[in-house]
Amino acid sequence: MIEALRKKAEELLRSNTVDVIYGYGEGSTPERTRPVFITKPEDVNKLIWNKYCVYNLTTYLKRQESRKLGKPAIVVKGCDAKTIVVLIKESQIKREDVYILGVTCNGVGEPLATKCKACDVNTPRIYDDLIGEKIENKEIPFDERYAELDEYEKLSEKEKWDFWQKQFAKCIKCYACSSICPLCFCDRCIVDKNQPQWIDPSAHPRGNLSWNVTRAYHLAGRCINCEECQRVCPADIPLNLLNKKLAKETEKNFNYRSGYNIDDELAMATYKEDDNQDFIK
Amino acid sequence: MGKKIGVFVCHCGTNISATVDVEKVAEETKKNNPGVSYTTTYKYMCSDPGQKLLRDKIKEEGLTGVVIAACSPKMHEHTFRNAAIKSGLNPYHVEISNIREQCSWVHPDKPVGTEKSTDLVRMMTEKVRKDKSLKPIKVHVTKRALIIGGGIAGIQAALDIADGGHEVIMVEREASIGGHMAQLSETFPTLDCSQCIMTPKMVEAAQHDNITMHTWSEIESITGYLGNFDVKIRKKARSVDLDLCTGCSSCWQVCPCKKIKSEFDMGLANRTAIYIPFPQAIPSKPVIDRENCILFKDARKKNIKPNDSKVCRKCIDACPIAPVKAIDYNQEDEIIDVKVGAIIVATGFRELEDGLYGEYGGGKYEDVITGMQFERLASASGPTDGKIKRPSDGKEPEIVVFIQCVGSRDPSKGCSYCSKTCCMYTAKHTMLYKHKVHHGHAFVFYIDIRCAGKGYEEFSQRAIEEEGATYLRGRVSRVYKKGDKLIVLGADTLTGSVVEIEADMVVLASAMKAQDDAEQFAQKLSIQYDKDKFFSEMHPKLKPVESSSAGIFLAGTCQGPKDIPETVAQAGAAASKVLALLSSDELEREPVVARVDRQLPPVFSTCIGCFYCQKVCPYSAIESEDIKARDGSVIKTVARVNEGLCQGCGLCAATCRSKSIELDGFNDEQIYAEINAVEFN
Amino acid sequence: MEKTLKKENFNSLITGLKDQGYRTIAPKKDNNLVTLDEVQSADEIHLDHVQTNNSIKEYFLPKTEKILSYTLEKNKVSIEEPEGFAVKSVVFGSRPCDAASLPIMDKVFNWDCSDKFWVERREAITIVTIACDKCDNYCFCTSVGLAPDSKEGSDVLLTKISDDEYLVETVTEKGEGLIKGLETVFSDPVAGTPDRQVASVEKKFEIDKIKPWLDENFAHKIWAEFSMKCISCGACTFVCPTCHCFDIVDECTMSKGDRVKNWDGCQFKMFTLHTSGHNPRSTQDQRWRQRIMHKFKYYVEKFDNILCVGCGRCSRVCPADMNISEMLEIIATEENQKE
Amino acid sequence: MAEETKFEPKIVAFLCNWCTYAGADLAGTGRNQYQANVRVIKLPCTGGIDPLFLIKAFERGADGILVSGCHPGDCHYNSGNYHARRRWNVFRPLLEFCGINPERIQFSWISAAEGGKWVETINGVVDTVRALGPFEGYQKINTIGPDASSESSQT
Repeated sequence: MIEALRKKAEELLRSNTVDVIYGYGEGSTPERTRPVFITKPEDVNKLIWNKYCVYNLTTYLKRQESRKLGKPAIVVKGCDAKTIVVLIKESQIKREDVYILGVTCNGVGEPLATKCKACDVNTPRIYDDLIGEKIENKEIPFDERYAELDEYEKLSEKEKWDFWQKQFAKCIKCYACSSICPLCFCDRCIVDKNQPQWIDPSAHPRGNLSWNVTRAYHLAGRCINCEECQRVCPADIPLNLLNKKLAKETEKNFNYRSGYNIDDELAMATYKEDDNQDFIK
Repeated sequence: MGKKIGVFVCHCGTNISATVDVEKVAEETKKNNPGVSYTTTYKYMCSDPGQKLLRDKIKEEGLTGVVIAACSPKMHEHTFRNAAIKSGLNPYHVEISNIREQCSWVHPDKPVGTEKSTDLVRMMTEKVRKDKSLKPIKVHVTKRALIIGGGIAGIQAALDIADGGHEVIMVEREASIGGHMAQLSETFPTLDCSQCIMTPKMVEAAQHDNITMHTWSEIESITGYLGNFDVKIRKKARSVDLDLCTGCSSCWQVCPCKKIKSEFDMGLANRTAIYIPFPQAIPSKPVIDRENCILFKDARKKNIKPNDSKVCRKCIDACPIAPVKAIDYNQEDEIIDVKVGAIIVATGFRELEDGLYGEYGGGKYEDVITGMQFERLASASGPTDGKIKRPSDGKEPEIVVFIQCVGSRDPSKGCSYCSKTCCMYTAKHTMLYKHKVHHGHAFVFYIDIRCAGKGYEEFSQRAIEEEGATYLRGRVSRVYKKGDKLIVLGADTLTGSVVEIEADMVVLASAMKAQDDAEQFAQKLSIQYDKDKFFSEMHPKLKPVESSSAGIFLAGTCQGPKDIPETVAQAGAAASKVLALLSSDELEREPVVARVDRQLPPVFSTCIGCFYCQKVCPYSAIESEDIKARDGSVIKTVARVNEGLCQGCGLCAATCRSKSIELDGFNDEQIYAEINAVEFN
Repeated sequence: MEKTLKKENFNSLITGLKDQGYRTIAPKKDNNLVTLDEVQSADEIHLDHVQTNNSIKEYFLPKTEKILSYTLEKNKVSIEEPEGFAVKSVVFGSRPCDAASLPIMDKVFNWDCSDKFWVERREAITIVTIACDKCDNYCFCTSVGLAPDSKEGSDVLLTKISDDEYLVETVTEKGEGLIKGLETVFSDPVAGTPDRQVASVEKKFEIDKIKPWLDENFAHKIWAEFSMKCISCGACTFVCPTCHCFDIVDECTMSKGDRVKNWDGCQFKMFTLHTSGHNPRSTQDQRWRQRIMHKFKYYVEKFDNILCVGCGRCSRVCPADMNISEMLEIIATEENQKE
Repeated sequence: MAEETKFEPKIVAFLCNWCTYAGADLAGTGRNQYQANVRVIKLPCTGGIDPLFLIKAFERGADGILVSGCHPGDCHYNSGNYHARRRWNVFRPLLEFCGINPERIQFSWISAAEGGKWVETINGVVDTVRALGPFEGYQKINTIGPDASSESSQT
């Protein structure tokens, strides 16, 4: 598979189809990989593919530094590919401006990342080239996909509050969660707006609650659950639980799954007359 | 730098002061609220002396912000803002604190009311500190209206506007104006001949100095906004020069293609390939039906210019116009640009396709016809010269079954709504039939008879009582053919019996549906439409003729089923809205509009161009703007609000994740200040 | 003064400290992380780790701290200064690299003015370090002139000498005072050379090679190449024991507020954004360069110290596997080749 | 017990200008009394209410919040309330997931004609929140100061 990837990458660079390949390379330790940016055909051997390729490289589509390298081909797993669907729908990129090197994937991370446990995109749903043997994508039932939430949803109100307060208290407001997120692409994040300052920038419990809730809310109907926020959090806050909760609500209420269908209307930019209103008096 | 705020607490007689200690509110406000430099109380702030007090104090005290603690802003916000203008203060620095409807009248306990009033006033003084001067938005108005659709709605509106002294451009996609009304025989509830009342209006419109008519034309695109629409009209190639042609009829008399179903006669008669849709057509000049004309067919097959085809040139040869013939086979579509200030959409309806009711033999049996087909049969200018003859064999039908609610009120066929006109026209049909076939018998299957309208109930009663139509309450389950009869199987739910009628002809009161292309058309205009693809009015009660886009109005059945008087009334209403709009050179709009952040380079805007705002905006007021470098390259694409279209709801602002859009008058800082001043902790 | 401390006596140590009014901060395991956190008993202390997730800096320069509060009355502002922020504490079991960061930062916090929050906390907190008995690939203290058993910045240094015993060396008077107050907990060392269990941290580069290269290579292409993968999150600066940038904001309601000091980091795009919209460090290569330059050139020039203790946290935590020692190795190699 | 009965919940209501605000006015015109615990913030449309407003209201000490606008189909701006409803459909469960009792944020459709419903709703919200008691969780984190700084929050 690596060979096929390198060969394709070389071909794309030689034919000037793309200017740069965003891919995975060897990292500091054997258990780590790191993003690499290959601009010369002779460097394609730096590309690797293994179970440690957890990053969602599409985040580099929002970074001016990498965008300056020219038209990219991006190595994406099925989960990462969903990001590109959202980016197109949210006018951040045009389909023709990115070459998608889809890789089939049986799961990454050691131990296996939670996102992989209920994966239904082993083969990306959007790609220009597919690297690796096509894997039949499974249909996973709703409950199973959100099973991770069960133990938290059944907590009492106080237990929930205490659990999250403890988690949010650890937040140091480094914003790694939003920096890594390929869909947190605002030039000026709401937390950086200080006239008025809706979200207190301090890493105290109040500021941390409003930040973490708002971050999650701003990804409602958008997050594709790549879990990068959670992976990078230096304070080990299970941020993805919040995102997943919102994904669940979005699917339950609006029958919408982000990144699955390029023709769907964005869940939070549309409505249906018969949307749920059980809770409205 | 800081604002000097004056707070005026109104007693409202005793309406407020009975349960709110107004003096204390003023005192606390003066003592505690930052920026407040003057407070007073007054018996009746809205009275002339009260307003004078406000005006005087603004000047004397040099106030730059005002809070009136009084009744609901719905009552006197306007009054006090106008008073401020007279003292040279921008009215948007004046806010109302509602301490009457929402405090003194509902909280009898004085200390409680006083405390709440003090809070409410504090919230408003904080908001006022963040208020900014806003200038009314002035929009230039092009004094010309566009009317899309040349049916009765369009014609009525065009005449009203034209009579009001403004130019009207009318666009009709068919070869003649007239629409459905021109097809009708007689009209309920008076049974006057439709043509007799319609044709004069058509002529009047055609001859009106202020009306420019484009038939055989369609809207290519509409851009712009209230007062300033840019319209592209596609004048489809007619193949006949309207200036040269005299409508002498020589051409269509010689046309060899005579077997084309006439759309005007609902397929009950034929027409030629070069034709006028009906004798009273306006313009009464022909058009070549390029689909069916053998010359054009030949040219398409050979891939040559039409004029190079020699298959048939009978019409051009017959054309007496010289030296240049009025017929031009090579004529092409032409796009013309017009600027208008307002638009009336009057694109009408279509009748439900008859094939949809297979169980009634619709589209299968010739003698199962639709309501519109019956109109043509009954029309003196129709294919049978007004004699009721059934299509299959021309026999006079002795028993006719009319089935109501065909399509209407039938969600399984995709229309859950009532088509509103069918009860009346079916009653009319039974009368016309009885007038023409005295010995005939009419049966009507109905669900409910809905005849709400002046003279309507009497009319339908007349059909039953005087004309002897048999009304059966129930639905027809099936119509099938037996010999030359149509067997109608139905239920009479009032007697609980099954009814079987041997009919000679069946007339389906088919539903009124939105035009097939209504959805695409609405998108072209950026107006909203409902689940049935009828165009949506801005407000179902209070703005029934306004579309969701400012400056675009609705008339007639494109908005929903309605009959002629209602259509004419709505057209008149739309016309009066347009006239009001065109009466001034500039429109002034309340400046409560959204604004997308703009900054100096290199930031330009904090907007990142995700265009969620554009997707949620009910008014299509969000445009995209390319911010370009000097070399023309695009630096970033961001949102921009079209002030002409924005109605100030703030949806975009709440949708924007980075808060790069704010609503003037309710901007982020103002709302924040209000919430901040709640000050519970 | 040398003593030994048995692991079984940890509990009496903590209790003893508590009795004397100390708060104890020690490595504690919470889920996947080992963090320096307040502990109540020795059972909570976790020592089987290479490095704590958070650095010791948090206890001297908290991630967020109120520096004053104010009340706004109509035409009057009353200010209240915070008190009680310097809590008498012992940091027990931090690493020598962390301890070494403190004297380095003393310089900047006592430079043009003396930062009372820093200074008072420095006085109130005693540092009992445990020498590293293990390390990982990210550790590079030996490359920046320190060692897994450096005494730099510690008041007391503990070194493992057997599975259940530590050698206790006092480094400062403050440390000595602490030990003296708890004599029963400690034992006298057995004669002979104890078997100090100290990790061996590989030296990755010659620190002397770094500054000369930096002096010459402000515009080198490596800055952009190396930082291409950086996502500007700034996690590196927050976990770093020597990064000390902070931002001051007012958080207020209508009538009262707090002036709050929060960590900030040079890797954020907004860090240097001017009101005008101009940003002197608008791209990541400039910001990455700043981080390296500040640590290995500017701070050296100003305070004669490298602003790095080789703890490796930044590289461990980096979402994109930016590795600082790798960068420094490249620099040292380049400098070598020049000669 | 005496302490408890003394607790008066603080409610912030975000109302749309066209329906619920007018409904509240109507309640006034009809002199329909209700509990005085509510402070109203008027916006053009519920569609313009950002969830940040609600968070900020809690930060400023609200024990409960009411968000109210036009009934579906009645929105002055056609679809503002529909979009708002979508937001609440996700925001409400999110807060609940974080341990905030959903009864503390209530939603209603109250038309300009429903003065009675306004009274009922407000009394309902006040009573519900009174029963829930002060929003202690939030009040605790609203306190800025050394007790809320990183050091103690770690524990």
